[in-house]
Amino acid sequence: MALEDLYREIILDHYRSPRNRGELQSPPARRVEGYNPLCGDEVVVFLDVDGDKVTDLKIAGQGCSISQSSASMMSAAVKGKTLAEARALIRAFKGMMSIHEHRLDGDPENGEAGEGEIAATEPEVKLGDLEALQGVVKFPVRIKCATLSWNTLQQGLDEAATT
Amino acid sequence: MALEDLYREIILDHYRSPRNRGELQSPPARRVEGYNPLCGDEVVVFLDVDGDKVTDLKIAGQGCSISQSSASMMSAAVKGKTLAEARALIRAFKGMMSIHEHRLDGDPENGEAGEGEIAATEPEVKLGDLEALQGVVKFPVRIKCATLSWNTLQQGLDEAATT
Amino acid sequence: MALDTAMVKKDFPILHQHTGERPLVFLDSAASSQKPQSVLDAMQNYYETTHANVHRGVYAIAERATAMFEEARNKAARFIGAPATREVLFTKNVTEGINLVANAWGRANLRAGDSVLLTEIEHHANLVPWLMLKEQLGIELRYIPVGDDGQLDLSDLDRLLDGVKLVGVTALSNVLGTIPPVRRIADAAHAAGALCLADGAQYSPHMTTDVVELGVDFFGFTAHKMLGPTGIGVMWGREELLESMPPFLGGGEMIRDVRPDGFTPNELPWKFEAGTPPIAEAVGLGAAIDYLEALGMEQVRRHEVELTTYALTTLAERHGDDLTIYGPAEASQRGGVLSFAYKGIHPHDISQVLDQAGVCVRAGHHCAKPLMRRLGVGATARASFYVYNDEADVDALSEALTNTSDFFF
Amino acid sequence: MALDTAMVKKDFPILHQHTGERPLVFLDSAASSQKPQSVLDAMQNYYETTHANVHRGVYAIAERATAMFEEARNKAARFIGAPATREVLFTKNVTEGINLVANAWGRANLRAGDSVLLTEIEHHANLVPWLMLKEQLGIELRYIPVGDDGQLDLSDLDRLLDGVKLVGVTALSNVLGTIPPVRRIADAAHAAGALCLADGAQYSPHMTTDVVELGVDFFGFTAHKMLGPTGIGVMWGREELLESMPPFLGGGEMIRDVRPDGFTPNELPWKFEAGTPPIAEAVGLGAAIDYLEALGMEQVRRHEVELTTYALTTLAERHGDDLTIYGPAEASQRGGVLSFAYKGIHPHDISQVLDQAGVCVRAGHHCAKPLMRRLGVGATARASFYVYNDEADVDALSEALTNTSDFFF
Ligand SMILES: Cc1ncc(COP(=O)(O)O)c(C=O)c1O
Ligand SMILES: Cc1ncc(COP(=O)(O)O)c(C=O)c1O
Repeated sequence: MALEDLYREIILDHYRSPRNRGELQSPPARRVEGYNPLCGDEVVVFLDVDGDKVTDLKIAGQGCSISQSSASMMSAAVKGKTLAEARALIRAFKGMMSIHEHRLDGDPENGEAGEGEIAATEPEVKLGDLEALQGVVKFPVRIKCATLSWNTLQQGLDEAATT
Repeated sequence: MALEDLYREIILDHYRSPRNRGELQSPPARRVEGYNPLCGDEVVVFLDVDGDKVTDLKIAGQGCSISQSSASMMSAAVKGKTLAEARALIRAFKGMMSIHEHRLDGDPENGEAGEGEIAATEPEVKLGDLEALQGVVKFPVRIKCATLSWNTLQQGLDEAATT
Repeated sequence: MALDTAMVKKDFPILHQHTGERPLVFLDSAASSQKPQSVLDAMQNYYETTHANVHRGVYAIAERATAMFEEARNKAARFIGAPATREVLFTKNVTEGINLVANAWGRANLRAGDSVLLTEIEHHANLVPWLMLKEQLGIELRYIPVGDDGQLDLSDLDRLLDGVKLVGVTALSNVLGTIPPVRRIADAAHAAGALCLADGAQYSPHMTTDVVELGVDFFGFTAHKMLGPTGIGVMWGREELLESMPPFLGGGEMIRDVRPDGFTPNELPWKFEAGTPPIAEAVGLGAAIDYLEALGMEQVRRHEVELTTYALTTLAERHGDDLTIYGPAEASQRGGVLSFAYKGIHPHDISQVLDQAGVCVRAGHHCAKPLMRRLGVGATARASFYVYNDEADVDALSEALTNTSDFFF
Repeated sequence: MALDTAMVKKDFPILHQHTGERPLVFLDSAASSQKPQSVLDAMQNYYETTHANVHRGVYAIAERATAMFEEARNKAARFIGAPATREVLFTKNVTEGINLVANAWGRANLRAGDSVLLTEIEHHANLVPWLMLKEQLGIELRYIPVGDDGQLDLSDLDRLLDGVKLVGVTALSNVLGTIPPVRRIADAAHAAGALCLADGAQYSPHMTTDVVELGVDFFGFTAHKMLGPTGIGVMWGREELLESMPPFLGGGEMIRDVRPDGFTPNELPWKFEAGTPPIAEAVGLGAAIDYLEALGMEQVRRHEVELTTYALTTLAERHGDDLTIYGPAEASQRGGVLSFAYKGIHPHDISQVLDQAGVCVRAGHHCAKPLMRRLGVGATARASFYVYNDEADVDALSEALTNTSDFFF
C-alpha cells in the first residue's frame, strides 16, 4: 500500500492550512469534545445552529494529519448546510469509512464488501473532496483518526436535537 | 523405564498381602490421617507409643499399590522400634525419595544428585526391603504415593511429642 | 466410519514423532488434545512473518498482527454462533473465563444470602470461583443432584431455583460424559429470574455449538482441548450483560483513559482483555477452528458416537463385570469420555501399566472431587476419544486392561 | 560491538521472512520483541513429541510435559535470582501478575484510607489494578513525581511514604527509559512499614535481574518482551507473603480439596495457578531464557548502552533541535527506549511514513497516559532497541525521519 493512497495532496493541503480553525463563543455556540483514546487526539467542534441550519462551525484541538484534515474538510463541507444535509453527509462519510472498521470490529459479513457499495446508503450525497480520505480504509488503525471529528459533530447535532 | 523398576516383586507382595492392616482402639492409640489430594488416596495410621517405643501400629485407608505397599512395609519396619529409630527411618526413606521430588518442586541444585548420595544423610539406617521402593523416584508422579504413609507417621510422632 | 481417521492421524505430528518405544494410543484428549500440523504451522508462520504487539501499532506488521488476532475472534464467534463478535472475550483458559464472570458479574450483582445453583457434576473450574464468592460475599451455593444413571435429576429444579441469581452447568461432563439439557435448565433459570452460564470446555470440541440455541447468558471454552494451543480460552457473554459489568483485570488495552484518580474502561470486547493478549495463541485457535470446520462438527460428533458405541460394546464383551463404566449407558446420550473402575485395581496402577503399552489414560479425580465423593470413589481411570482415535485404539485399551489384570493378580 | 548482531539477526526468522518489500528495521521491541528460531523450535518440538496436560498424569508424555513445565519454572527462578522456585508464579502476562498481587494481597491487607504509592511514570498495568482497588476499597493513591530530567524526584519520599502499605514502581520506564533506584525505594518502603512491588516488564529483558539485590517483595515480568512467546508472564513474590495470601483465581490445579461448601488451596506455586497453565509457552520462555543467558545479560545490556549512545549522538547531530528525545540524557542511566517528538509532526504520521521505509516504531501513549499528560503531549513516537538491532538500524531511522520531514513540509 503506497503512502500516497493515504496522504493525498488535498489531505496534506487541509493539514497544512486547516479551514475554519478556531473557537466560537460558547454559549451561544454549542461546544462538543471528541477524543481518541488510542492516540490522545482531541477535537473540539463549535457549532452555531440557527433553525435547521448550521450557520457557523469552528474546529479546535490537536491531532494527526488525518484527523486534522478530516475535521477541516468536514467543516468546509458542513458549514451553511441544513441539519438534514449535515446528517446525510455524516452517514455517507461514515459509510465510506465503515468497511474496514467493521472488519476490524469483526463483522465478517461486511468484510468483503466491494468499494462500489461505499456510498450506496446515501446515493444523493456528493462527498467531493472528502473522497480523498477513502484511502484511509486501507490503513485500519487510522480510520478512527478520520472519523473522530464526524462522530463529534454527530454528537453535537444529537444534543442540539434533544435540548 | 521398565515397569518392573517400579513394581518390584516385594512391592506387589505387600500390596496383595498388606501387613498390619486394621485399626487400633483410639484412644488409647493415636489416630492420624494422611491424604493425597492428587489422587484421593487416604491412609490412616494407628499408633501405640509406650515410653520411647512404638509398641503397635496398624494401617487403614485405601490407595494405589505403591501407597499401600509402602504403608505395609513401613508398618513392618517401624513396629517395635524406638521413637528415635522410627524417626531415623523416616528421614532415610524420605531421603531416598527426595531426589525427584525436589526436582519436580524445582530445586535445581538437588536435581543432579547421584543415587549414591541417597542414604548419606542417615548412614546408620538399613532400609532393607524398603529399598525396593527406590524405583519410584524414576516415576515422579508416584513419589507422593510412596511417601504418604511416612508423612502421616511423622505427623503422628510429632503430635505425640508435643502432647 | 464417517471420519477418515487414517487421514486425520497423519495430520498430528505427535502420533508419529513422540519418542516412546510403542505407537502412541492417546486416550486423554479430555485433559488436553493433540494439535494438527496446520495449527502448529499457523503459529510458527505468524511468529516468522508477522509478530508485533496488537492494537495501536501503525506500521504494517502490527496492523497485520491485529487483523489476524481479530480475525481469530471472528472465527471463534462464528464457531459458537455468537450474535456479535464484540461478545467474544479472549482469556487464558476457560477457568479464567468463569472467574471473570464470577468476579465482574458476581461482585456487582450478588449479595450475602443470594444463591448460585451449580450441579454435582461440575469441574472445579465451575465450583471454586463460586466457592470463593461464598467466602467473600456470603452467597449460598446449591447443587442439582446427579442420578445413578449419570443424568442430572431435574425433578426438583423449580424448588432449587427459588431465589437463585445464576445457574452454572457443564454442557458436557468431563467425568461421566453426561450431556445435561442446557436449554431446559437455561429456560427454567430465566423463568426464575436467574442467568445461566454453561461450561463448554468438553462440549465445543465435540459438538456443534450454538449459544443462542443453548439459550445461555455466558458460555466458555478452552482452546487446548479442541486442537488449539495452550494459553487461550474464550468466554462469551450476552452483550448487554458484558456492557453492564465492571471490568475484571486492569491494565493496558482495557482502558479508554487513565488519570491519577480514576480510569474509563474501553469498549467491548477489549474492556475485559487487560495487557498483551495471547496473540499467537489466538492465531492457533483460529487454525484449530478451521481444521474442525473442515472435518465438520457433525462428522466429529458422529465419529465420537460410533467410536463410543464400539468401545462400550467391545469392552463389555471382553471384560464383563470386571469393568464398571460410569455415566449414561447410551453412546448417543453422552460424550466420548469413559471413566471406569477395573477389578479393584487403583486407577494410578491401571494408568501406569497401560502406559507401558503406549496407552495414555488419565487417573485421578479429574478436577471433580464432589462428584468423586458422590460416586463413592477416590479416583477413576478415564479414557477419552477425539478425531484421531479409531477402533484400533479401543482394542489397544482393551488388550492392555487384560495385561494389567495379569500383572496384579 | 560486544554482541555479534550479524549473528544474532540470523537467529530471528522474521528479519528475513517477513513479507514486506523492504528489510525490516524492527524498533518496537519495548511493545513486543521478536523470537529466535530456538524459541519457536522448542515450542514446536514440545507439541510434536510431548504434549499432554501437566500434573497428575501418570503416563510417560504427561510426566515429561510436567517435568518440562516445571523445568521452565526453575529457569525463570534462576533468571531473576529467586531464592525458591515455589515463589515463581506463571501468569498470562505481567498485567495479570500485578492484578494477582492487587487482588490477593490487596484485598486481604488494604482497608479504606490505606495508601498505595505509585509513580508518575507507571505503565497502566501498574496503575489500573490499584485504581480498581481505590474504587472498590476506598484506598488512596499517591504518586512519586518525575522531574524534567526524566528521573523520579525522591526528595519528598519520606513524607509520601507516611501511612503507605505498598509502593509500586516500574524498574524501567517504557516511555522515558528511566531506571529508578528500586533498591533505595524498596528500602525506604520497608523502613516505613510498606511492601514494594517492581514492574520488571522492561527491565528483565535487558538487565541482569536479582530480586534479592533489588530488595523488593514482588517482581513481575512478561515473556513476549524478552524473546519468549505471547501468553505467559511471571510474578515472583516472597514466600511468606505468597503463603499468607488467599488465592486469586479459582479452579483446577490450585486446590488441594474441594467440597460442596468449601475448598482448601494447594501449596505454592500452584495455589496461584488456576486451570491449565500456558504449558508450551512456559517451554518457550525457558528457551528464551537459555538464549539470553547464552548471549549473557551483561553483554545484552552493554550492547544496549552502546547502541543507545550511538543513537543519541547521531540523531542529535543530524536532527538537532528538530528532534526532542524524552528521558535521561545519559545512555548509561537509561534503557534503550527513545520516545521522541519531531518537528511537530504527529507521532501517527511519523510512524506511518517510517513504515514505508520498513522502520517500525510505535506511536501513541504507550499505556502511560498520566505520564503523557505530565509531558504535556498526547502521544510520542518511540523507537526501542534489542539484541538484534545495530547501528544500521539507527541510521535507517535517522534517514527515514528526514524523509518524513520532506513529506510533510
Ligand atoms: C513497564 C511495563 N509494564 C507492564 C507492561 C504490560 O505487559 P503485558 O502487556 O505483557 O502484561 C508493559 C508492556 O506493555 C510495560 O512496558
Ligand atoms: C468440564 C471442564 N471445565 C473446565 C475445565 C478447565 O479447563 P482449563 O483448565 O483449560 O481452564 C475442564 C478441563 O480441565 C473441563 O473438563
